[in-house]
Amino acid sequence: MSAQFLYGGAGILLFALGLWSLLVHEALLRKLIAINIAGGGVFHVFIAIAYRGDTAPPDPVPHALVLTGIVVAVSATALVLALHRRLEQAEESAADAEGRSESASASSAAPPPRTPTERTPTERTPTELTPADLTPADLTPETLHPETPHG
Amino acid sequence: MKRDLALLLGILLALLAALLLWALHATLALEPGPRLAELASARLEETGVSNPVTAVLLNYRAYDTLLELAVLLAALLGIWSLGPAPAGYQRSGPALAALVDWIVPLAILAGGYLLWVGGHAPGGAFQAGALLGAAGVILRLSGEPSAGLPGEPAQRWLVVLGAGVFAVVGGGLLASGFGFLTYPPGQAKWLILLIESAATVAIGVTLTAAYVGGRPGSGTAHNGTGQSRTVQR
Amino acid sequence: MTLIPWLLVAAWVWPLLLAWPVAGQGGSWRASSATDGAVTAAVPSTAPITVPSKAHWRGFLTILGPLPALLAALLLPVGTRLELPWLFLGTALELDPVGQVYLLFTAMLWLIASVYSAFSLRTAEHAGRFGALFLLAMAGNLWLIVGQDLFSFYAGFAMMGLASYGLVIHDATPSALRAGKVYLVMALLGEVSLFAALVIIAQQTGSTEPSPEDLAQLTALPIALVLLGLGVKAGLVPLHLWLPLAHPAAPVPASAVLSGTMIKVALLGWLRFLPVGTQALPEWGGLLAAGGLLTLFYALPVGLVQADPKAILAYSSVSKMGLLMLVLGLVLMEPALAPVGVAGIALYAASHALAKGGLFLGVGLRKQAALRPALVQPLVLGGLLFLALALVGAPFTSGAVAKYALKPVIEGADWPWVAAAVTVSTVGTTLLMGRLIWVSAGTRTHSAPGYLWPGIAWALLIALVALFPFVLGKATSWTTNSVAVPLGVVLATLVALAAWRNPDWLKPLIGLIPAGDLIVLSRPIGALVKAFGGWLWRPLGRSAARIARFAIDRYERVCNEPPGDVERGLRAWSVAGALWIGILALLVLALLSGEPLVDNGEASDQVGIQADSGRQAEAIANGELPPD
Amino acid sequence: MADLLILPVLVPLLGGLLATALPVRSALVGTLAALATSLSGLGITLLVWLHGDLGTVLGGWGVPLGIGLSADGLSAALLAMASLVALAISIYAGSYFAGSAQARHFWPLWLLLWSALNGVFLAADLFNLYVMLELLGLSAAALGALTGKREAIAANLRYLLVGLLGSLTYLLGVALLYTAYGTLDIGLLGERLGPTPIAATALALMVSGLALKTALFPLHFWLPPAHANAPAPVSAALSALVVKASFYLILRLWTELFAPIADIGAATLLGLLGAGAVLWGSWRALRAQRLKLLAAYSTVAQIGYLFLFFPLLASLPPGTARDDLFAACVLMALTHGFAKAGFFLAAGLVQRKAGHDRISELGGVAQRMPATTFSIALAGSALVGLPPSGSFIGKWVLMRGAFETGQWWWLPVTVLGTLLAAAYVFRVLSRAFGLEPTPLQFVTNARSEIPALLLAFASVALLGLAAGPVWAILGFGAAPA
Repeated sequence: MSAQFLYGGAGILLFALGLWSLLVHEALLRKLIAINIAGGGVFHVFIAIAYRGDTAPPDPVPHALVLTGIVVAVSATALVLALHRRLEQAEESAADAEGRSESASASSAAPPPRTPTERTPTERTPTELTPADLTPADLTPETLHPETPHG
Repeated sequence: MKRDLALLLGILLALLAALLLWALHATLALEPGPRLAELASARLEETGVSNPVTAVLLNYRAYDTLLELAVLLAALLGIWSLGPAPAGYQRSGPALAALVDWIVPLAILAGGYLLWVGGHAPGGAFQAGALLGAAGVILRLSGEPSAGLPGEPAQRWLVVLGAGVFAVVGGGLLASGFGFLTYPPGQAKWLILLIESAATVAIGVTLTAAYVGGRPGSGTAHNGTGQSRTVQR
Repeated sequence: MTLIPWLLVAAWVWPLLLAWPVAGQGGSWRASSATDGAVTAAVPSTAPITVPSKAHWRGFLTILGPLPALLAALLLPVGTRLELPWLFLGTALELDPVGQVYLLFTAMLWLIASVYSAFSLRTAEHAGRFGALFLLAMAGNLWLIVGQDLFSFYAGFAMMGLASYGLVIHDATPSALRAGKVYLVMALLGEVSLFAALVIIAQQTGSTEPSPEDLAQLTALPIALVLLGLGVKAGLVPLHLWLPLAHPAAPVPASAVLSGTMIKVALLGWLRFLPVGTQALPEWGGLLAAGGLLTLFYALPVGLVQADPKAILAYSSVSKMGLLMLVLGLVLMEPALAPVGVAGIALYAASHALAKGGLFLGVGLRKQAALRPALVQPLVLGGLLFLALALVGAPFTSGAVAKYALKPVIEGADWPWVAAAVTVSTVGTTLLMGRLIWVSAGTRTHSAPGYLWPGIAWALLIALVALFPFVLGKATSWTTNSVAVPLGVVLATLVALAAWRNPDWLKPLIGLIPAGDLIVLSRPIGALVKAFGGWLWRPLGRSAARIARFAIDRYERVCNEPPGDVERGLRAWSVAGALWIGILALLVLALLSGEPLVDNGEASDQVGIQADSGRQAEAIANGELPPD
Repeated sequence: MADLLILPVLVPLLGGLLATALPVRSALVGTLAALATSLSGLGITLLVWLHGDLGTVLGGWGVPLGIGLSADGLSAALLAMASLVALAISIYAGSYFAGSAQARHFWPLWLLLWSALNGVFLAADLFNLYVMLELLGLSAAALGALTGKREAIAANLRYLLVGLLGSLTYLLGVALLYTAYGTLDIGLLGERLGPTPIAATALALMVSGLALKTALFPLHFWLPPAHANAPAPVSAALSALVVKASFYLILRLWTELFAPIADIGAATLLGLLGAGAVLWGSWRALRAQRLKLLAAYSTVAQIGYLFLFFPLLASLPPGTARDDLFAACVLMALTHGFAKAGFFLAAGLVQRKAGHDRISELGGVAQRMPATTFSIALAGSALVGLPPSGSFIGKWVLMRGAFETGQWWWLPVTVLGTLLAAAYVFRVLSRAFGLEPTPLQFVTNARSEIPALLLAFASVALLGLAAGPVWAILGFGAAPA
């Protein structure tokens, strides 16, 4: 009983700590780790309630739920990471474009030659961003410029 | 301002944690009544497997597991929609390459074992799939741009294999009058094994593809820094 | 025979159905300019934009719109009823006595206005849009007349009011857009108050089709809200602001129905949703009567100094609505007058609708009908003169009969001086109509093709108005107003003669009070107050000015500047998170402290967890085991 | 017969898998699967209509062990709405994504999302609901980021994290319930649940997690950027359907499962948040300079109206008056689904044509697309709550209920929200009254304009004129008098 509470209580503490870290820290990777810790805390609670005492076999249902939950968490983590990388690329290319236009306006010299390794993924696949997507709406002050989750 | 908010959050969360601890304590303090455990083990023999967790995952609550495969697939589809895969890593040196040559088959073998053992002991499709995924990750890390995965068409079929076989078996059972995912007695074991095998492959491929991190496609994996390293092993 | 009651449905569904093909007529617009071409080229379009050479036949479908309603008004016996329990939450359509009169004159006027609009606007820009909105407004107007329940009334009212917004701003000129803005704001305020009023009526009477007896139990709030909500539509001073702006701004056929039928709807609503004839409401009745008197006498002088004939007509409508509100107020004060009063109001509304609609159409004809043959324009002017006489209630006209019907109420009222006041107002109205004829006579005509059929339809309307007294009125009623109107005519003639001899004599008065009086007037008054305030209390004035400048500044910023991203702070994780956890904490506290209010049978008996686990064990042991 | 309950989940799932495997044919596969899914959803609605509540337990194990599926009137009503709206979105998407590389990404994710949506409406198991919500959230975020624009990705990244946080909190509530009552089945739990502190804590956790996902003010911060920056069909699905899934769950938990403990104080808190949503969302919509942003804020406001019903429901004893309120709440949710989907689809067409969606510069474009402008007008009047739309009846019953229960303070909120809504809708519509040329045809592109038009029309005419069936399918005898 007390071991069960210890384990489950630790889960709840992990949940709260994960929440705190998620809400306070700015960097996305920290947030991602934090939310995984919070999820781990919830899974802890499930594991704890499966415990049936020393003699009885544990309840398999919460175990199975936790397995399912882990797969869901893995999937979500993968998607968050991919979105994050894509966001960084988009920002890099935006910064690149800015830099290029600045250098072009500063001098009429041709832009510095770019090696293939410098090419950004956006440039590699022009089909990804169709002209219809790059509407002038993006350039209005009204366009939401939401804070990126890490800054 | 920010510090104040963080402090406020800390206090609020501490209160929340205290409340939750109290609730958990109050719940655990009760007499443990009969739960699903007894029922689950009482009917374990009918499920076709002897590992209770596998019984829950693939028989009692197979519907959840099917959807969980769909969640995995959705994440991969989301990753694919964001663009092609980035270039791979530098080709590993000879020592690491030798190690990889040795580890990857072992991981695949261990995956197969875990899949089989899942019927009666801890193990099963997810553990096995995770090992396959790990093998893929190791391949990718060692400089193999495609992480050992086949081309896009085959990869697409492989990632839908798990949920596909699961859903087709369920739908077939529904069509033949048993009800969705209601295995006929006697055939449960083999159907579960079929589903688990398909799921293992699909999970392994999906995890690897998610690690590769972008849409597979002709040439996309070989651009950038990977251009000079297209030599196949 | 059982099909006949469905005419009540067809009356308003048919125009709705017609709106679709009419909207698709596309209208006709002039050959595309260079800029249009550039736009089309820049935006690849699959839609072929072609210029139709002549009016599309679909435009004429508008004329068919009011026919079922007219048939219903003419053929159906009073009391025909049709229950539609599936519509909304149960509605009923019925032709009651007042409704029949309303349906008749409404359908007639819409029919004639439809003919006018179909022919005169067929080659205009966006005829399809105008036609569709015209039909929508028509459907709404007819629906609220045949619908007996609160839902139908409100639905028709809202449909009519909002479709009219499109009619008002149809020309898209700056003045039309401004009129539309004023109209929309006031109409929405009216509609929302009416909505609230109807909800409260439904709640207090427990019925969506309340009888006058049900309505006797209403409290002050719904009565006030009904008066307010419909007062906007009726043009009750000072809620009339939109009316003299919107009616002249709309195209001629739309003005005719706006002024002829749509504002009358307010009276119908009051007759249905106020306890008319069952309960004496001295305070509310007195208030309405006083408001009516104010409206009656306020609009006359303001109308007299207008230069635009349509504005003159709009103010005349305001004044006449004031008369009807006065009568309704008197009826509310003295329920015994209700039977005769209600009939009188309906008759007067009918007479005024036809005459006023005819006057608006006539003003339009005066402006646009062809000069050839030479007889046409004098005939139009003659028609206008006749309609003006009918409107003021000259003997042997429809107006005289209608006025006679109101007489018992006016003379039977507690206030003896009301009769005298009404007589004075008749003289004033005569002067106003004299002014209209004067202005119309001087109108320069710009002839346009296509006014033959509208002219014929208009002639038919005049014939109807001419026949009105002899069909509906007794001989004794024909000579009503035999003093007041001639007096007014004499006065008007004198003024006209003087103005003719010395044209500069009255000039300063014209345009003194612009249409949309109060809105426009408030500006100089504000300036005046500011000047005096500054002189009297300079420091106070200065700070007031500063506050005013600040307020205007803020207002401008709210209206014209794109908003800043005020939610940026909220999107910060720590802020959002603190709010979220705060809500979670409040929720827990509320749930833990609260007593369950809903007693949900056995679920809420205060079993503890102990007992519950026991029951759970029992459940698993007995019933809940899976079937084998 | 009850076995068929799985079909609305299974059909789109299979369709999604097939569309993944056959990327070149994804549009064809997707359209066919959409048609089949819609039919299966409507079929279930019909079965519920004819035979009453349906329920089955998958796997043949019975309730505590297996996962239950059930369809009552509430599920069926939302299922039918989702089937129709999602079908229209699918047809529209076929034309919207035609010839675009995005099509092959859209279809599989869209079908998975639809599967999860139907799954939420049919689930009778708390943990299964968690999995469904995650599938919904993941596929929705992936779809929302489909344009690849920076704003879209940033917004959907936030949406994904918020969604995860919400689901985790919900899951913790489930864990507490399983600890205390030993079952995950909603029906069985309903029998065992009493007014205990644990149940109260679990309810608070679950509702606050779901409120985050359904964007209840002030937790709506993620919604406007996410919904405004997605491709038009996705915006429509997110605003019309996805937020409804978590709202549906809140409604179900609050009024059914936790009815013994959901007391008036907590319900008033939800009502206050709803009132804040109505006022703030409408105000922000009025100030928005972009059409899609306006629509997104309008969603925030409309979600708020749904929560205004909670304190009224909590203060009425079971009976006709309470049934009317419940049905009106559902009716408003359904109407908003149709109207907002129609609005977003039409807004997407305007954006395509104009190359932007700045409201102040839309005049000419609105003139050139009469059917689309008409859709916006119809959907807009449903959002305002003009008769004969479904939200008119919803607001009618809401205001009457506020009077009946003496909670008159919800009245000014509703009235003010309605006025603000009229202001923002007419602000858009008045742009369409220019003197620019109009094309000869009313409909210029049938495949994309007709779905929007039909959705908008349904929100105004279908649900308003014949609201009776909503009462009937919810099992309430007569409509309110």
